[in-house]
Amino acid sequence: MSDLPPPQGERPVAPEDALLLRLDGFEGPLDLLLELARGQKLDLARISILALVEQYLAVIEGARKIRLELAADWLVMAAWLTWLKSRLLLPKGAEAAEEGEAAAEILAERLRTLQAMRLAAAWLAARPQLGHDVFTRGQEEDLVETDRSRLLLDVPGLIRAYLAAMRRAGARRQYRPAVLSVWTVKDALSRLALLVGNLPDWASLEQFLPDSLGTPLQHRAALSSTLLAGLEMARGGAIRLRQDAEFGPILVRRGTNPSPESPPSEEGSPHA
Amino acid sequence: MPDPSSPDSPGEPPAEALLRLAEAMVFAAPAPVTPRQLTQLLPETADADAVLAALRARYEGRGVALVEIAGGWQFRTAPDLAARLRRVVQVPRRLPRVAMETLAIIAYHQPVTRPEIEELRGAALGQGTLDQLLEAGLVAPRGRKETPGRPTLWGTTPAFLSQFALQQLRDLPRREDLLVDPAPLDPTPPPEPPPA
Amino acid sequence: MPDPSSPDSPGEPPAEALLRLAEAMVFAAPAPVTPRQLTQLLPETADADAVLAALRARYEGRGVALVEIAGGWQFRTAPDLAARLRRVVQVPRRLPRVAMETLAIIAYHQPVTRPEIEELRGAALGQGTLDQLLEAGLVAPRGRKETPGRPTLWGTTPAFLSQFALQQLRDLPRREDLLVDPAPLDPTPPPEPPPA
Repeated sequence: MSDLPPPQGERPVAPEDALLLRLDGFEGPLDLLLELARGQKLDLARISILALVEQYLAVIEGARKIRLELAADWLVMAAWLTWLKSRLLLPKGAEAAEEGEAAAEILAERLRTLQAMRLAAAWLAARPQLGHDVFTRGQEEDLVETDRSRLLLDVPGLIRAYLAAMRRAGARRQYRPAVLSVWTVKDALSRLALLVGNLPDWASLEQFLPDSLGTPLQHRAALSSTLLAGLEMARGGAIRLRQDAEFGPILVRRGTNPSPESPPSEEGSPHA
Repeated sequence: MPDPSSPDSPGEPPAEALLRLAEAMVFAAPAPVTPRQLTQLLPETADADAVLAALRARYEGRGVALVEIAGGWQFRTAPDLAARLRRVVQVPRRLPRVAMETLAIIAYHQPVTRPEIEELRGAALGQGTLDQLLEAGLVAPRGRKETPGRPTLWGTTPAFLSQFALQQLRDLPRREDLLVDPAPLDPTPPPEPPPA
Repeated sequence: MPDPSSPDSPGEPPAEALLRLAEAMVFAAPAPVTPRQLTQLLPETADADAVLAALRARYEGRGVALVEIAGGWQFRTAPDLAARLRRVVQVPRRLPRVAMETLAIIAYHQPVTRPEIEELRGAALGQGTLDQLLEAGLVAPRGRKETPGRPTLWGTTPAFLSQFALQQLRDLPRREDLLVDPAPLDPTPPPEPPPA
């Protein structure tokens, strides 16, 4: 093992020492074995595994003298190679010897594979690499044109916009209670006082409702207002009321003692 | 191949090796290559301007042209072919919110005047918004309202229908179906604007 | 200029207009252009392969070459100009030896698991090595192996083919040929180029 080149071979060091001190420089026992095999300067197909094993064991033995703390995988490989050596030294034909031959062939095959991969890596590294040795066009030319002239319109979007606008405008409007156009008691009092003086006889209270009443609700409101006004005036004696039957028509006629405050004037009403 | 370091005789065309080098450099450079940059790459005796001129002449009429951009040189696809190679990608844009709301109000209330739109939206309407809709051909004037000032009435166009894939305006959902009672729907009052 | 739509007579060189068009397309494309893509651009009667062959011949010996990469065609600078161009174009660091070996193992044994790579190398594989290859986009996961632990399977990418100017994985030399040919016996990679 005199001409073993160190794997990274940049410094001229005594090869043996180099190997001993640079175990860490190898990528594991297989790497070292391959390096030793390359040192045999032989075709890997005709490699002497026995010689290789002896070299490996010598290196490890030498290394242990210097550094006791060798990595476990170096020692595992050494133990296995010791076993292999013992088999390879047996006379040919023995069963154990054949076992050794087979193991040696497996080792040789592993070394060939690793060597092939190493050479493949070198083959790749020797190729002109894109971005290292050869270059593509340095400046991109973007021939894709973006046309933003068209509008993205859809009916759901239109409706969402409409609802948003209406809700916002609606929320902003101030609440104003709707003006109720109902016939008030005050209205009824005025009307009743005005008309009852001309009454010759009993008349239905409904005759004193105003003419223009739209909805049934307004009609009933006016009727109740007029009844209330009638009751008020009857209390003062200005009119008389009578109802002959439950749910029958309410009749009204001029009273005998007109109340002094009736009819109430438009402005001078005491209860505004 | 001629040695690229051999000096060119004055007046003679630049050596092929110099052209190759300039060609590769301009091709691979990430930005236009100035004659000054090229000079640093070429042998001292070489004339960068002459090399670039010869290179440009070589690409005359080809699918790729050597063009001068911002004081530097770069290869560009020949303009007549760039047009053929160009792919147009449609990226439609959305209308701004205000324009969409205005369009919706015009669609549902047409013919409608600008003051009426403002009343309905509860906000003033910038002229730009109406211009956007006019430019897109979505709305058009529909005569004038016979009220003081005779304001223009606005309505949607046939382009509006086709853009929204509608056969007719009646295909829009009915207003009554949309707005059961818009104002009380939103019980929370709008937040007070912060004091300016 | 000849009409690009006129059919080429068989055996005749493709018309100049077709060459221009192909030149511009390959030049402008961000990735290698396949003959199929070119066929779609050229007139129906044109033979894309013949056009590309003629174009490659035109660039023979120039600073830029038309090369076939992973089934497509791309312009790349001539390899012999590498040293000079590296002075002006920024170049990433080369992969270290361990990474190159790992890459070779993945290329030849894919899909392959990390324990299998370590078995082949006879040494543990640092995480940094796989990271380097992943970052360079040269390898990618290829599913998982249905064995205990379901380890990830690794394979090379199209970028691997592109980076090493391969048309296909079959262009890698056969394992047997590597071992027979003693020429590239030195596994050490070429020295790092000096930083620019």
